[in-house]
Amino acid sequence: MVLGGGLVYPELNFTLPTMFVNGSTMPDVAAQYREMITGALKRASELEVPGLVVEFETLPPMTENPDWGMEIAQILLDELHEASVKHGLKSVFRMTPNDTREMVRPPVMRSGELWDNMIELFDRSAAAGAELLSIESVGGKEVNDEALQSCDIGQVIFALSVMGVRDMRFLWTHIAEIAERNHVHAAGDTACGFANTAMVLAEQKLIPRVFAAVVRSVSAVRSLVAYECGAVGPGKDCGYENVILKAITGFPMAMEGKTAACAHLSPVGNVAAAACDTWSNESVQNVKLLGGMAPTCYMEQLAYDVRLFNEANADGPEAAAMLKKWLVRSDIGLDPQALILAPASAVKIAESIVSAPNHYRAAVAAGMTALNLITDAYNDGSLKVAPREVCWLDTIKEALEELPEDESTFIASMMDAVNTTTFRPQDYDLT
Amino acid sequence: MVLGGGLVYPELNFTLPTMFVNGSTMPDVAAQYREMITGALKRASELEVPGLVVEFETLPPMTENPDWGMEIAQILLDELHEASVKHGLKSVFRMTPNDTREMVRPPVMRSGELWDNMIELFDRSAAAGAELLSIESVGGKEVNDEALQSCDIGQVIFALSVMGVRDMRFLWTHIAEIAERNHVHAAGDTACGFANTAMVLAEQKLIPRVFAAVVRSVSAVRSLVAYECGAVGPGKDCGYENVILKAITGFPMAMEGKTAACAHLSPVGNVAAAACDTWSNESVQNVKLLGGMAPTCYMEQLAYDVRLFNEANADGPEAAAMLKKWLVRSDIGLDPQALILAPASAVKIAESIVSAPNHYRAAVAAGMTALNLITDAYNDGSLKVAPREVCWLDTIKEALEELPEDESTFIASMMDAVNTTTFRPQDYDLT
Amino acid sequence: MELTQLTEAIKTGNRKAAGLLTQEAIDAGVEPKAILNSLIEGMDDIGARFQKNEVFVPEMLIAARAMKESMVILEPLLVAAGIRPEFTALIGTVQGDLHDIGKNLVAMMWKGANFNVIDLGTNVPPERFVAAAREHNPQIIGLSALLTTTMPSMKSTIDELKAAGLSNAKIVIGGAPITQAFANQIGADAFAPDAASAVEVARKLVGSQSTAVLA
Amino acid sequence: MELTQLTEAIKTGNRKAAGLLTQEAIDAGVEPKAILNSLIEGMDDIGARFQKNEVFVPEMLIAARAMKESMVILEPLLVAAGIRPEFTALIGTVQGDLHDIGKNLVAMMWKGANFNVIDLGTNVPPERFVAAAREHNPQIIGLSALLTTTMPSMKSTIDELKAAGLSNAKIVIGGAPITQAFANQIGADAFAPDAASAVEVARKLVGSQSTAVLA
Ligand SMILES: [Zn+2]
Ligand SMILES: [Zn+2]
Ligand SMILES: [Zn+2]
Repeated sequence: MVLGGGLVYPELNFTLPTMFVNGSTMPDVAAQYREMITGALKRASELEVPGLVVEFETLPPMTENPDWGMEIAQILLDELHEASVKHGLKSVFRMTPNDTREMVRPPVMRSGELWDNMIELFDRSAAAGAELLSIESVGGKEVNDEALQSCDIGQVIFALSVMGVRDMRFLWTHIAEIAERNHVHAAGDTACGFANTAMVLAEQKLIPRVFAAVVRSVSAVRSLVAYECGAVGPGKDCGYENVILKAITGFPMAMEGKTAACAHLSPVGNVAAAACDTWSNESVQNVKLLGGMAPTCYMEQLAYDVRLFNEANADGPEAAAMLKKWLVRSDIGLDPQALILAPASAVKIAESIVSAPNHYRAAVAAGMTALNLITDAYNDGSLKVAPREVCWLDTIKEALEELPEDESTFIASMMDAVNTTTFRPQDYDLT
Repeated sequence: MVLGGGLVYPELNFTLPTMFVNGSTMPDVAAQYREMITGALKRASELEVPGLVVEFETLPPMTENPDWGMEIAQILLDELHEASVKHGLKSVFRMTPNDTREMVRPPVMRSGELWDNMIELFDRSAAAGAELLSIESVGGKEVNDEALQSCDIGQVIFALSVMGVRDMRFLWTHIAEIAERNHVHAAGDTACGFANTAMVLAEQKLIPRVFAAVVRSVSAVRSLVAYECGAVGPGKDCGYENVILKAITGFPMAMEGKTAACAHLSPVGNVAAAACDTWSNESVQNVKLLGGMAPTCYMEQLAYDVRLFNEANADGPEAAAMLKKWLVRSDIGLDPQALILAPASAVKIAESIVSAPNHYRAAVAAGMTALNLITDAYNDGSLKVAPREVCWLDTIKEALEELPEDESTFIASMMDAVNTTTFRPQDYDLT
Repeated sequence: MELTQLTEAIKTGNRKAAGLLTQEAIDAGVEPKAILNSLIEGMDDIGARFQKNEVFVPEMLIAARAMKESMVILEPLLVAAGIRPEFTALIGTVQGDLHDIGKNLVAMMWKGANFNVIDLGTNVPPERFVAAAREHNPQIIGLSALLTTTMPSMKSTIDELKAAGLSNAKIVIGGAPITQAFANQIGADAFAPDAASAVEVARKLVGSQSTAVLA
Repeated sequence: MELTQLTEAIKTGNRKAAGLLTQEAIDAGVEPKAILNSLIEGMDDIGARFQKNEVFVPEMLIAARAMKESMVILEPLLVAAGIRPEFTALIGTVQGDLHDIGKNLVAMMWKGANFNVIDLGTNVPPERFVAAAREHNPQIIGLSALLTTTMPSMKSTIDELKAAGLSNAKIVIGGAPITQAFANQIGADAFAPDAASAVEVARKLVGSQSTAVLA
């Protein structure tokens, strides 16, 4: 199975229904995962998918107790192996330990029991055969959460391009080392806790969509660090910024869109498919639908989505480009985030990132490029922007323009502005 | 909103989670439907769907008690009206009373309290503004259920083209009269209880896929009767035979495929989209997914599916044909039912139906055409048929060839062969 | 005489041969129990192939019909010898629900597993389950539902069976919207996800040792 | 002096003007209660526009900050006059769950509705809810969870609050995987589907007559 070789594969992720995860429930937890994986693999075989990525994104107690995480990982690996032997189903296993470092506040990012257990889980799962290692890392979220609520783009840039970048550099150096030692792949990260939070808040009309779109663009600078440290893709599914990272790195990327509605609604249901190497449902609980357990139903939906992509690809680059054109055009007139995640926009944002002298300036440039793309499209009538959002185009622009040229000046001013009690500055080399 | 005018619309249907429907639970039932419709309409507005069909397929107690059915219908109609006024959301309401005549065994098909209440519900909902009237009618199921289990194609043809046709002629004459009187549309029926049952049994590996495919083809003869009696489409979503009926009548058709995985798995997830005028999720329970209540999540998925279809259509007939080619090609090599539901196959089956002298011969011809399409594709290597199914190609062919030319001879022999205690012959003019 | 031919007749669903060979065996003085076992062996074979998805329901059905043809001849001798099915199973689709096929398949599978199966049909109110349970004393009661709105009828039925003191029969439930969690919640003894597994589930519940006691 | 200017300063989130105008009003001898009401009127206006999706959270926040600027000056006078928030609300994300934002938004909305809000943060074990409820005697307790695997912690928390005899506080729950049905099941008094509705829900629970008692 070659990811990024032209063929698109489904990538399935699933999670528990309402239940506790603890020592006494672990037999039930294991039974749930066994039910989910066997049902999904049965359907994947029946539909003759060309191959499959299965992601196991752990729940916090499974990272805190690596034995529990490994028990489930081993069940999944065993079932994947059995499906391969019995039905010739090709598959790849992605292990995504939940980043538990924020279980204490302020988070301890670089040491301690939480860190040790998380790293242990990466290491043991890689040794057990997890071919892809991923994480939704959280460094910088301490500041980003507040910054989103006040729509303060300067603070978002601080959270992402200063705090996030420094944390990811530390974390991904470790993950890359684990991957290398175990002969598996450091895959990639996602700005889930940052840009997806913004996107979901915007869907709920709590913050402007144009702001969420700019946050997405900025978030690429942070997620890029994984690849700077040795990750090779596919970047994690919920990282919608992956399309920008693909333009920079050329690495394959997991994407998700409409078929992840089970996990969250989004304004980018089709456009997100235009650059995917695997196509994911993000995560679905093990609840019963009339058609079967929800993971099985979503397996089927992904399988058919992917068949369509691959049929277009099979007709050559022009045909593939035509399908992508429709996927893109379907969304980009209705939402600013859809617009900036179109491959053509992503290339422009990527260019602005790689031409910048440092991560901070790259973040500012990415934000400005996104904002200009949105403003131009709004002005030429090709993008709808809700009346209540229009003033935000100027607000964000002014805020971006006011940011200093120099990174250390920026950091100093931000350390004054943000709530520094929510994080440990030493964990971000900020002392 | 013009159905069948080129633009494809989403068609949403939803149903209750696990709960009783009775006098004391009706307030809860109403609250459930209100929650489902408001969530779905909110999302449809946000995603700016070009228009929407909402289907209300009643549960048995709501047909037995027309007041209950009307209470829910009115809630849905009111919410559709409000979404139209507030958000400019265009919509059409499809009313599908559950066919309760089989509540007694053998069913009383043409009179009695069950019949009266069902007809009353049609009439009152049409008067209240249900623009489309549909039903999953069940006449002939008494024999078809057994025929499927023994894979007896002769008995299936008796159930569909003799019993089913006669019942539908009676029933749809009434529905068409109600529609005309209320200035609404008799939309169409579906062979759900016949051909979908076969398809689902085949998915569960209980009967051969090739048999289920032949049943589908034959079922078109029965579902066609609605249009012979005055229905004008769009035919009901779960009638996968609609593609054949569209080839015959030219009327618009509702179709469902991958995005109906919530309701049942199928081998025709993409190919079913190639001829759709509305695109449906069949039915999803009101359960919570992480992204929202399931009806809202499926509303989003349908909206994006439909956007893609409409983008291709917007690029003209050649572009539309290209997308359809991919949708068709994605499925037809893997499953015989997918093969015979490809538009090109459907045209051939349609031709064999319209050239036949009567419904019975049309059913035999439809079955034989489907079987020949499957056999040819298997022989030229373009269709996979599981080894255990190959012998069934001959078995079904021989059975079809042995059927008499003359309808009355056929009926006489079948009245000897089938279990005549399961139905009332007088309700099918068989005495 | 050789009973392998009879076993073969069952396996291939050759009804005529099954009848003839059964009569032949009786005439040759073969023990009724030995004849029964040869039938069971045939059903066992086709049942195993069905479970492995090698054959379909219709093949199971014609084997069952061939077996029935034999049993018509054999049964009086078995009764006379006091040989009868070890277990009785009651089955029905619960009140408000009209779905037949799933229930019928389970009934067929249970018959194949040598259960004496009493099929109450569809839309069966709790009181009819109770009355039938009183009459037939089943070890197994199977409840089927295909609608989310008739699932609660399963609970009512179980409640009434228990209230009537009929809780020594094990209750197994199934149908498209049913899950193990729901089975636990309403106090069912087991959940059968499909017809093929219904036999295993039922056997486990009655503690039957035989892996394939078919008749 | 005219308090409409102060109301306007709150509505537009003009923090500086809010502070200056508050001091001016006090100096001019305006009743503290009248000043408070003008602030409430400003928050009421922005709150209503927020509910109608005309403005966003950041606009709510800067209005709240302007209000806070006024309150720093006004509060000592209110305290002296015995005027204080009518209701106290406790809020936290339950044990095992680290999600902040939803909980923070509800806290912000409740503060805007003149509740005295005590925010216990995230990953809050039941015993901390119990201790805080004993200390602050809230009328409302809000529990947030975003993981299906921390939803059961809501039940544990409610159970412990009830066991501790703290059942006169009304409990409202919310978060992405939560439903009304779950709220009923675990004995919560209410379910708030989103931050905007959390105010309405809380007001209903405490039986507050005011449609917008904001401070
Ligand atoms: Zn994520
Ligand atoms: Zn149907
Ligand atoms: Zn339907």
